[in-house]
Amino acid sequence: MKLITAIIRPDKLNDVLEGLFEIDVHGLTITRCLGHGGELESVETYRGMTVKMELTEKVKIEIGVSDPFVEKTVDAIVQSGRTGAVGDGKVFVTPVSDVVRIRTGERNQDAVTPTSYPVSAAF
Amino acid sequence: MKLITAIIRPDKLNDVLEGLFEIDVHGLTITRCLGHGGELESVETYRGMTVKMELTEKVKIEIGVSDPFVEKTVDAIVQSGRTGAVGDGKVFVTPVSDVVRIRTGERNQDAVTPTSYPVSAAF
Amino acid sequence: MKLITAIIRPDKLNDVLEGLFEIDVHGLTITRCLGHGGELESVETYRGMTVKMELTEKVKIEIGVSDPFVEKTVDAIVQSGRTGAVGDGKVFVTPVSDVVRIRTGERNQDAVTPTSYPVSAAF
Amino acid sequence: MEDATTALVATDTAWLMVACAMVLLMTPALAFFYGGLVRRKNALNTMMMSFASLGAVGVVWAVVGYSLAFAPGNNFIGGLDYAFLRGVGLEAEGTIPHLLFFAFQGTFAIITAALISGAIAERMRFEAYLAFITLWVVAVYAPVCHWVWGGGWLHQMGALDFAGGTVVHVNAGIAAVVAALVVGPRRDHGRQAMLPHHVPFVLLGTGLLWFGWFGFNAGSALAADATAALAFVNTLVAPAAALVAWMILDRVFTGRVTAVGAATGIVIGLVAVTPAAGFVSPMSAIVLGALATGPSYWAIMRRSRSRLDDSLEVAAAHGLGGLTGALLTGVFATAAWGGVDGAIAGDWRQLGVQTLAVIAALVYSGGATFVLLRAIGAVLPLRVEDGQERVGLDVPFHGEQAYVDGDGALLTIPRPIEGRRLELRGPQPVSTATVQVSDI
Amino acid sequence: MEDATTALVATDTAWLMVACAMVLLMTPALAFFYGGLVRRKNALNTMMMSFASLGAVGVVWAVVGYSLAFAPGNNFIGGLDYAFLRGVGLEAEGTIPHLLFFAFQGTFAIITAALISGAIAERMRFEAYLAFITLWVVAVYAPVCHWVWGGGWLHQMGALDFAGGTVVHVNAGIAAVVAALVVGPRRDHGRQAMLPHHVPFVLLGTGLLWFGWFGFNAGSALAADATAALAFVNTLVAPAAALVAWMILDRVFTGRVTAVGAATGIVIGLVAVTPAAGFVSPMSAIVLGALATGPSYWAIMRRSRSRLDDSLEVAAAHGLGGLTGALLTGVFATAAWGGVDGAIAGDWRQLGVQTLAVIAALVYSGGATFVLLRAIGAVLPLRVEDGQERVGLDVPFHGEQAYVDGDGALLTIPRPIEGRRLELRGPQPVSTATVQVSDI
Amino acid sequence: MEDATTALVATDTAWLMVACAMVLLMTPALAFFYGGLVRRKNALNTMMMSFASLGAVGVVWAVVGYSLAFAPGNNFIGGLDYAFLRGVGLEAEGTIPHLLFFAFQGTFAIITAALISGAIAERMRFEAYLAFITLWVVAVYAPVCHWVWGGGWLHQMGALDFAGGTVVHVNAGIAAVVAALVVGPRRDHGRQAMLPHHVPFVLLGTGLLWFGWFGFNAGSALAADATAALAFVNTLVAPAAALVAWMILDRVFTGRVTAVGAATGIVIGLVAVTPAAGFVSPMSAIVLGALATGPSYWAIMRRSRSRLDDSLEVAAAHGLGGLTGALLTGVFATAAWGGVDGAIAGDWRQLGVQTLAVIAALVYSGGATFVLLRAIGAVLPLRVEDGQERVGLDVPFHGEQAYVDGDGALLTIPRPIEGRRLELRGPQPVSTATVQVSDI
Ligand SMILES: Nc1ncnc2c1ncn2[C@@H]1O[C@H](COP(=O)(O)OP(=O)(O)O)[C@@H](O)[C@H]1O
Ligand SMILES: Nc1ncnc2c1ncn2[C@@H]1O[C@H](COP(=O)(O)OP(=O)(O)O)[C@@H](O)[C@H]1O
Ligand SMILES: Nc1ncnc2c1ncn2[C@@H]1O[C@H](COP(=O)(O)OP(=O)(O)O)[C@@H](O)[C@H]1O
Repeated sequence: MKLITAIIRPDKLNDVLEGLFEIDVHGLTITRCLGHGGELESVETYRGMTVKMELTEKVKIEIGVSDPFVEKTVDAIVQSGRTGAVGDGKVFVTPVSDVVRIRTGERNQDAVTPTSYPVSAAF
Repeated sequence: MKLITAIIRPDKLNDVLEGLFEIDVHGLTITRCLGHGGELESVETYRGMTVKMELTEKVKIEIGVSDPFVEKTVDAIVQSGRTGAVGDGKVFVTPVSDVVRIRTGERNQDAVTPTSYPVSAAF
Repeated sequence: MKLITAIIRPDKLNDVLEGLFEIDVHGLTITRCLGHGGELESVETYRGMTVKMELTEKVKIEIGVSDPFVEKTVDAIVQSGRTGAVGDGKVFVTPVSDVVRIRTGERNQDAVTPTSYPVSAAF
Repeated sequence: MEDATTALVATDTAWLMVACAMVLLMTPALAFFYGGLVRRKNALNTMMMSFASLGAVGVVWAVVGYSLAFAPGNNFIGGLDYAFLRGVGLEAEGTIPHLLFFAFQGTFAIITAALISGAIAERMRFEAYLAFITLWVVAVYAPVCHWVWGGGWLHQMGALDFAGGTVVHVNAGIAAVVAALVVGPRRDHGRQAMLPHHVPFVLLGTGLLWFGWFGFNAGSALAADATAALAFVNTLVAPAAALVAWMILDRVFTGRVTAVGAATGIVIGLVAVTPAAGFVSPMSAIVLGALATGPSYWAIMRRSRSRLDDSLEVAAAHGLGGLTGALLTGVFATAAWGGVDGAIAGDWRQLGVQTLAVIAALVYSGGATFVLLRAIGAVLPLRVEDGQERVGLDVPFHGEQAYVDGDGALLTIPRPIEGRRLELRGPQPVSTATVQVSDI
Repeated sequence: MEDATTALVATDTAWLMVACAMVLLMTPALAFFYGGLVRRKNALNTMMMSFASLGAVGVVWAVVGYSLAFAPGNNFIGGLDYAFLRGVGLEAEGTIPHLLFFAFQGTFAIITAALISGAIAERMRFEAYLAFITLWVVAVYAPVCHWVWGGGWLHQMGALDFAGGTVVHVNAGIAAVVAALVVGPRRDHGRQAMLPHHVPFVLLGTGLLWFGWFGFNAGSALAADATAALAFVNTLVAPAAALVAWMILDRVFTGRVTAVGAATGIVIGLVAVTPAAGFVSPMSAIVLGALATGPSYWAIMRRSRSRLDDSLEVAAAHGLGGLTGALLTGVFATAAWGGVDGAIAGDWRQLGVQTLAVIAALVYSGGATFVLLRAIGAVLPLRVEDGQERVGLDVPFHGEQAYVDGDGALLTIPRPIEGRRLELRGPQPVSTATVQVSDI
Repeated sequence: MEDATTALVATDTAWLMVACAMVLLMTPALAFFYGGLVRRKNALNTMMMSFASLGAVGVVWAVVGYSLAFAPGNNFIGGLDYAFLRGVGLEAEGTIPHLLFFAFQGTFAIITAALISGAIAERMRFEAYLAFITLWVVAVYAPVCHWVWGGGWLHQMGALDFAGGTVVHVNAGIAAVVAALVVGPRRDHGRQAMLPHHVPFVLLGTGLLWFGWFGFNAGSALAADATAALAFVNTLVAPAAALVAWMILDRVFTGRVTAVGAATGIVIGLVAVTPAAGFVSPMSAIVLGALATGPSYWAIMRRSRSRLDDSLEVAAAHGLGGLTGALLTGVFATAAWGGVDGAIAGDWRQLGVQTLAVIAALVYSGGATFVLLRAIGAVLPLRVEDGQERVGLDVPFHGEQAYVDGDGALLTIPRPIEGRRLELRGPQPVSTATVQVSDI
């Protein structure tokens, strides 16, 4: 069980979502955030004050996946989120020791493996 | 030492907070986020454009707890955050290798175990 | 490889950023969030309704660093983010099993060690 | 209304056009006042309740409302002579074109109906609301308006209502209470803190309301004369005094001068001076504005702890404010300033008449609103479903959100990539492997 | 324009000042209407396109635009007698000071130019846009205005355009189509859902537009007379009817009454009644307002699926709305209400004239706008770079964001801490260790 | 002020009512202009500083301010004859009701006081601010107003100030500088970038200010005559020119046309034309508007690097803009356009008088404001505590936030669940185990 955390460009979000849906990753959580990296920061001016904006808008995607699917998921993100310019972002994979579904209380792999994914409900 | 990350419904947030306060969990951080899961997405219309909103509003709660309290905390979240309908969310438990309190620089278990919780200050 | 997650005060953000830039940490992601801890909650009033705001505004910083730099980074955050009053926040260090740079697809330590940091571009 | 032999006066026409435009602006202003007070997820629904009144009430007023209020009729209701604006043309009605008088009165009907929406915000079905306000203007507003301004029985008894303390505010206020009771409280009422999502919008609404209210009160003189100027000045000083009084009350009782409170204070000052505007001296208006905050402040502090979920305080602000204003008109009015002598000038009779007018409005409007809502409720559900209330009314009823980032919004019109996705999404065998991933 | 021997009338002066201020307010209102409809990252750019028109067009109108439209000239264009406001003073023009007439017309030019910006929102370079509207007012607006209102050939043929259905709305609408085609669609058009980032701003803009439109239409009577009152009342009832019609269409076709739709409906009602305001009865205005929603509704539903990226529906709302209104003026006008007899009153000739006027505006404005944009495009790039479009136009062109938290914003003026940082940041040897950290 | 024998003129009454309503709207507009410029955490406090002026100054103006400014008195201050509006009725003052004149002047006092709040935004205690503006209107505004408009010494010397360049803008501008110095800079001044949290609100405020300013300037003619029309037209063209000039300056010096800059440019154009509006030709107004941007642009660019934390540039925009306008009035005024001949018309004397008037206002207002603030500071702390400044003034002083989600907001009135929680929260033995969890 792993948690994949990807930082991507906001304007690539819909592409990444489609990339993930295509490989049938449907459980995910996203958060708006700001990032600093190798990108050129933008300069803004307000009434004589010149300001360097060190942070650029980004989106964070968090996806919990079972181990065998980590590769596939990371690949999907990397492919659909790439523009080739500095600032495309990073993917971090971190270990997860436990997962619980709040609705049912199901835990861990148990909570995950046997249930059949409700295709119709998901769309 | 574990980090518990729960994704819940925004309208259950206050219930979950109360549930956590009751078992004396008082340190936590929450973030507004958007989730995609088994929920039916909503359809919106803007001037002839029909749009499927694939993401629903969620709230993420992050709580660092010492190992013996993981169970209790997860249970509290599951119980107070449940509605029974698809979309209640997930709880992820991830390992933490180190914790520091910025105010004092205290570290790790050391930073955690001996200090007495200032009940009056907290409320 | 570790992921450092720090919760700090919003008004210390710029100080912390400068502290990090000084030790040449340039890759990071921040998110606005709300925290509950030992701080006194504020009371607000709306037309006869008295409300306790249990959450205070905070900022979360996430930084992926290679193992030898964890200490240095945590120290920088602790020093630049401290005010000494309750509510300064916490730093969590969590293990990372894999890192990928979306732009290039480079992975892991490989993706990290050899590339020379483009100093001029970054500023 | 009878004397149509007078001639048009250009100045009065100009002034009434301006006043009418100002009153029209009050309904969008109300949309912001109310919209800022609700939670984000209901912002558009709340604003649309005001905006929809511009359409629904605007049209029904032309069709039949105006006629029932102002066409020759009996003591209780006007006739149908003016239905579909028959016979309403550019000839003088007083000193302004009859059509302009119709329009000016129409903007009053529009905002009165919209006022009620504050009581049932965040939970009433939009269709039921539309049906309600349309019928309410015909069945409740038009008759009460006829009583007081259209030559009906209260008019004949000499009730003073310069610009609508009774017709507009008491009328809407009691209807609001009834509507809140019939529709029932929000599911979170008394359990969760439901906070204003956008206080600057409340202030914006307040600023525009005050601006428009000059047209409302001073325009009600129906001429650009000294009476209009008096009403105008009173509309400046009374809310100023009410604002000061409210800030003091707030500071004393909660320790802090809230912005929502300041907005509320201004509105209450405006409401209270409405019936009195052309009848009292400015110093009386200052006192009246300050005094009127008392009952409303008390009511708002109590209401939030009660079971009555008059969500945006229509009853306390408009109902009670209008009532206080109407009664104080009977106290402060003097013949010297254009009214008749009231209690302070030594004649208590006027106070009696004012009280009667208020009671009549309370009883009739309360009763008729109840019957109307029950009747509509028998045909259409009045109330949204629980799930809709939970996610907010904006998406289920309007298919929109007030503030959108566009994250995760996918176009559903056919296009290359969409075609590919649609195909993926038909029912298909699902391997357990796939399931593992997506089903965590 | 010729008869300057009449005397000033104070009432008309007062009314026109008010009307002119109201029309001026429409341009900021448009900024909010448009600004709310775009994505957050382009909010300021979109608003600035309207605000900039207040400056650029305001000045060019005084310098030469007014003269070309209204100075004595030939059938197609005015002369230069009034350039730099020479000879435009406080003497009476009709019954109001000539300068006031100039100002009133100026506010029309300003908003007409600003209307076009909706078609090229989110992708046109700001400098190119400024050049475009400045020249457009001189080369397109002034002549068309001269034809219809300045004594030109359409005026002589008897075309009816009370307040600008053809001059303002058809004119801006076709220019919008051409501009959208020449500048090209946004890169995300048809691929991504581009949602309005702030619907309450759209409603705010709508409310203020409606308010201002009373000045626009009723002010166009140029006097505070019965005609003004008629135009005024029609400006109240037509949009009310259009709003109701739009809500019904929305409910029937999409199942939900959208707020953006309601705003659009109101604007279309206002647009459609503009040419007719002083010529038709209020009941006709109600019908006209309701009818006009049909074509525009249909066009908006189709447009979003087409390749034409008229981003904020200028053509469908203003172009088509104005066209429908102009033609329906030929249908509903009657001599009894101040116009000439139209089709319903039995005379089809006026409909022919109206059609001709619309066609003339379409052809000339379309063609001239095309030439103008091509000419500007030969000198300046019309379109932003791809990267700028991706991050939004606010930061690259205005150096600002609409809504800012200030996170990560560092002052760059010299100060102690900054000095320290600057020194850090010069080129310096980078150890691999450092690299390891920062380069993850 | 002396001649009260003239008769009421209905047209002037109508126009002044409208103008007064428009000026009133400027104060809420200012609330948005200023509110958008501050950081989110101080948005309500900043807005409330303007709104509170509507109450506090509105009332004190009726009680004593008006009398000190306009009642018969000596050369330096009016008497107390009109205190509590004694003797201020509906009789004619000029051609309008005396009360209406009082109200019109009241709206000027209200906004002048509110203007100052921009200089001490984000750090002054609300109570101290309320005390300050209330006393300032009595001790500073009323006398200066008396000098220029109430028959005082500057009036007698022939100083020209059509609508308040000196009385309103120079006066508020210098008071702003003094207030910023006495209260001291914000703790983050010069250390952190403090960015406008909501630029669209700045634009909204600007649009509404411009609209209201027509009432401010053209209303100051106190009649609907040709002078009013001239002032009106100048209020259209001068800010248009200033906007163009500012956009050019911005483009040249920072490379980008900022929206905050555009808003600032418009306001400076409006400020600068205020003293000149009824005295100069429109072409002069265009030049004046454009010229006036120079000094203010320069001052704003310098100020942000200085130690003077005049946070929202009151001095640069209003003080300097008003000063430039007042002096240029002495340059551009001509007898032909209703003023007296100024420098360009060959008479330099008027420029001397203008300079003297400005200096007098600077000296008196600066000095008296200083004394006043020191006096208040001796009784009440002027400045918020450091911690309050850090978290923002909205919660500590108003108990509210501008934009709320409601996350983590718990009701504190007694209710079942609350009861349970309260009991939990009393002092109780805390096991270390508990501590482990909660104390990470
Ligand atoms: N070490 C890091 N830890 C956390 N987030 C990072 C890190 N490095 C980069 N990021 C995130 O990824 C974004 C893009 O990184 P950047 O270095 O600019 O581009 P690239 O990955 O294309 O080299 C940053 O804006 C930031 O949000
Ligand atoms: N694999 C996952 N990784 C991260 N977040 C998830 C994942 N699955 C679900 N979520 C989050 O949990 C929310 C609810 O999940 P969903 O599958 O809709 O409901 P349920 O848990 O009731 O089956 C989602 O909106 C999303 O935010
Ligand atoms: N156990 C925890 N898990 C997650 N976040 C925490 C935890 N404890 C504290 N925080 C975050 O740190 C912030 C400050 O913590 P607090 O206990 O108030 O202050 P201090 O660290 O100075 O004792 C909180 O507002 C919260 O956002």
